[in-house]
Amino acid sequence: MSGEEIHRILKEKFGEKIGELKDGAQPSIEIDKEIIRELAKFLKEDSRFLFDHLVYITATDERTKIKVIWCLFSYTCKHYLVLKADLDRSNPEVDSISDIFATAEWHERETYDFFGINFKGHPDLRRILLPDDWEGYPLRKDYTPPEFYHGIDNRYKR
Amino acid sequence: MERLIVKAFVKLGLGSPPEWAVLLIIGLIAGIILLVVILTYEGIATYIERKVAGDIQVRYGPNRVGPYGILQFVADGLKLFFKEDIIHSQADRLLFRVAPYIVFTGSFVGLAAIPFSAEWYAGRLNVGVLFILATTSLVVAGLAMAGWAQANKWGLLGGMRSVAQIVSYEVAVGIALLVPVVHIGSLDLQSAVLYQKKGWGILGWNIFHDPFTLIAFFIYFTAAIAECNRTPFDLPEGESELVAGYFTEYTGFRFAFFFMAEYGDMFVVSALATCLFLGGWHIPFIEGLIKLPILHNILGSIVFIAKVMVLILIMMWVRWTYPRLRIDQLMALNWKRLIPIGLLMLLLASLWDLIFDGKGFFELIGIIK
Amino acid sequence: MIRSQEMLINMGPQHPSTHGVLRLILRTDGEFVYDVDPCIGYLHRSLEKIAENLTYPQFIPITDRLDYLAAINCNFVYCHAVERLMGIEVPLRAQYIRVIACELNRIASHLIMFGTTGMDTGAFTPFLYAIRERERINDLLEELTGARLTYNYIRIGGVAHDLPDGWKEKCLEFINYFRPKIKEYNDLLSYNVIFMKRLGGVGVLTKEDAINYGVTGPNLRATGFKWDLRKNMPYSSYDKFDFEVPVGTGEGGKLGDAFDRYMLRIKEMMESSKIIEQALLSLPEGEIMAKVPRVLKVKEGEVYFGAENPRGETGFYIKSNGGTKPERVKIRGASFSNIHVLKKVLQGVLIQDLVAILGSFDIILPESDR
Amino acid sequence: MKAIKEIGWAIKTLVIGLLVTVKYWFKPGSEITVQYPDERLTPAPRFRGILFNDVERCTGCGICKMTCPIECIEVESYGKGKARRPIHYAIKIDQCMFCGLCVESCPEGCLIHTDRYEGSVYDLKDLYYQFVTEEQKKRFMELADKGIPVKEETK
Repeated sequence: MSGEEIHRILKEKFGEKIGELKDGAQPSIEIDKEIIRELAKFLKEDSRFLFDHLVYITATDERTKIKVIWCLFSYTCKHYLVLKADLDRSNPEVDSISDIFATAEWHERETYDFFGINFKGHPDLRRILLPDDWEGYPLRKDYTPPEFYHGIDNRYKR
Repeated sequence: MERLIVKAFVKLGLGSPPEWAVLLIIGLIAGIILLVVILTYEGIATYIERKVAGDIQVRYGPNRVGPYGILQFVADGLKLFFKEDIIHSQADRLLFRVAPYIVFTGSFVGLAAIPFSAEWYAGRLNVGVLFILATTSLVVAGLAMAGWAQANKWGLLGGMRSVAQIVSYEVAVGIALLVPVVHIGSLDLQSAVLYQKKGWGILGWNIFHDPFTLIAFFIYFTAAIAECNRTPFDLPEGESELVAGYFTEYTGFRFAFFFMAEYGDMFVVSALATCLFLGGWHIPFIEGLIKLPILHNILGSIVFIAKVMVLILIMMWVRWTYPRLRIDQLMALNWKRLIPIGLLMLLLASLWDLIFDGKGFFELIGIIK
Repeated sequence: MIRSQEMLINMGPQHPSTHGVLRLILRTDGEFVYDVDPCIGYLHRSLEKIAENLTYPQFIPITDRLDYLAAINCNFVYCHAVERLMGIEVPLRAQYIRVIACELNRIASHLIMFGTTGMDTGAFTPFLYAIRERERINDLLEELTGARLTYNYIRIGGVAHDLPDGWKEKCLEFINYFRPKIKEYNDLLSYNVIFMKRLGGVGVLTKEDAINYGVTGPNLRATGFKWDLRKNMPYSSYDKFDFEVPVGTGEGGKLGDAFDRYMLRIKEMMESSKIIEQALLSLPEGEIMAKVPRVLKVKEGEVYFGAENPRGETGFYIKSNGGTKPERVKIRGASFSNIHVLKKVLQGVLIQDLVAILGSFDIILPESDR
Repeated sequence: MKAIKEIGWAIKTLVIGLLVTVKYWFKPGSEITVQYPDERLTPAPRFRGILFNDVERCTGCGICKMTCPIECIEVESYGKGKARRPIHYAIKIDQCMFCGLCVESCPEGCLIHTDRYEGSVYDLKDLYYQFVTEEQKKRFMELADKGIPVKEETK
């Protein structure tokens, strides 16, 4: 199913919460962050889409705002769909979909680890790749690595 | 032998020695000779094992220390001897120290009842088989102590597994050994070997006596491999899951004791098999021609050692081929397969003796009288 | 009343059979494992932060370090993602050479899986035989690319070097040498009764759980689900070769158990050798590199491309703002989800099963920790 | 009956397994290990070994410095235009990952891979490979002042 049709069906169902579409090999749709849970459930169960494979969840730091990206794929209909939502930098928050897609549990923990996005409703949201007591969120553009970590010298020697 | 010792005492002017002192000295001398035999055997066995492993795994075995790596076991021994002996703080000091010695004595004492040749044997016990079974089960106590004493989770698991494994496989070994004893009629190993004298030294072997003893031999051999904790039954020291099982925290010479015990166990177990199933020290074909007792003893023990080494080579061959069994499969194999079949063989073998009143297969068809 | 106390065992980052620095916190009662909590991150080198400070061609050797047992496959995924972003058309000869190199690397990676699964269940010898074959593949790849582990062979727009002369015959000769060896492996280990009992019916993963937990690659196909990116979403001229996609059959016990995952790798090695043979025989002439400017400026846009790596779907999401350095590179490691599913599969198993199941998932830590 | 068949199958697979290993046990010369210090494998012609820069032909352009992902090459050049020459060329070989990007990007082709892979040293300072000696540095500076381009001089 092509990007326009998906966009049209979603537009009917969710009204203006669905933003504009950027078509291509992987059609990406801007969405409002509130509807992510029912949208994910709808996309997974609806017979026309059957998006059952959550490829990844990640985020990009656009300096003014943080954009969360969900990439879904359907094994039966063989098409991709990328959902994007904007969060404000000071307190990024979005609902967790780890009970709909089990794989989201670790992907969300990793996105929290690198961007500091608080996924509400996540079973145990703690850092997954970095040590638990690491300050700062590395993949943000304004991140400066700490000089020392438990006394270990971390300065970049030329 | 006794006269020599009495004369030595008299010459030293201590008067004729009491009975127990003579026996004690004889025991000591026999013990030292056996210890020397076992230690050289263990050194050679480690070298052979690594050479066999190398051959099977398309690589060279040890070939750096000495010509063709022969002195490798000396190097290992010295290294382990001089390595630091660590007993970490939480370990239970007494048990930690005692465990390796118990395990080694458990495997070493069994040699007392094994006849190397017509006159060369430490002691002719009329309860030989029972004695060896009793001493090998001493190893269980040592391993459990080692597992518990090192206060290491992996060690504890290894120790518990080895207790479960050896205790249950003792039963299988015991039953499988009963089958040849039924034919021989006595528990003494020397009389077992003499019983298999007929048939030019080969046809008289117990495994040719009747098909049931042959199957009992295989059951015994499988259970014996499990006794010595060797693959495919090396659960107690499963490297890939228990790090190193019951000797995780052992270093230095204590670690070497465990290895010596393992090879000692292998020797005792395969010696038992040769005596009861494969006709002990009988020299095939030319048995009757040798008159000189010294020559007869030497040749006899060479044949005996050769047979034992063949069995040990098979154990090594099996070690580098098979994966490991799981703990419940190990128990199921023993209690549901080996022991029932062993009992069945015991029943059928004794029926065979009843019907053919003790004659072997080849005697029936007349090849040997 | 005898009360058995729960033991918390740390199958720590340093353990003979965790295939790298994976730490499993086990809540066990003696041998019986109640609950497993995998901890990863011990091999985290923040490759995604590095990617933002390196230009596109400079990041290629870093992708070698992603899945070092299949370095060329990771190079390929990254370079192909950038090519799709920029719309570069790779010449046919380069595509064929890429397929040959990737499939050789896949066989090498599956050989390691075969060897380590044997070692996890206690048999040392198969590992040595696997390494013997892998050495021959390493020699072939050393002649082709110049390195034995981190190949850095594929460039954006093609490959670094053409085939050295005489390499084609050597490769074909290796294929004929390798095929009977697979039968030998099956005799030695696969159909050995102890091995089949150890892996059969253990660590069963159903198709729904696999898809739900994002498991991809051989572990997904072992559940009976016929999905191979090379076949279903063909890329880089994979559709020109015919090869079957082996699927789990449940011959070892249940469908989707550890034995299926193991046998799948063995069958895939055979399929890969078929692909290599066809690609070598029908290798077209032509250049090996598309016209790509030395200083690469990638136009604005974003792309996600996932390819079929030996361990699953490894994918790159690249977002660029038109400079020489990418704005954001997200690497979807296949082992990341394969480790995550361990939480579900390793409930209520014996410690020995846990090790065997871990081996059958063929995880690799640098790809999950990035 | 099923149990007997299963035991039969079990014994058959066990025996087949033994036959495979015995084949290698008694096959002479099946060892493939190379006794490293005595015998050595010769690396392939394209092998990416330790780097070497033929400073005579180098123009000090610094392209290799820019392409190196780890920035472990230090180049200082002297003189302008065609007569530019390197007066200091060093590679921190302990950081180098032998990816070969610099060798590919070198326009003169003077930076090459040798087939040497044994790089262990007793002193960390030896890992800082310097290619321009004092004598060469003086000669390069004179040549650069006289404005003699690199190509004629090496013809």
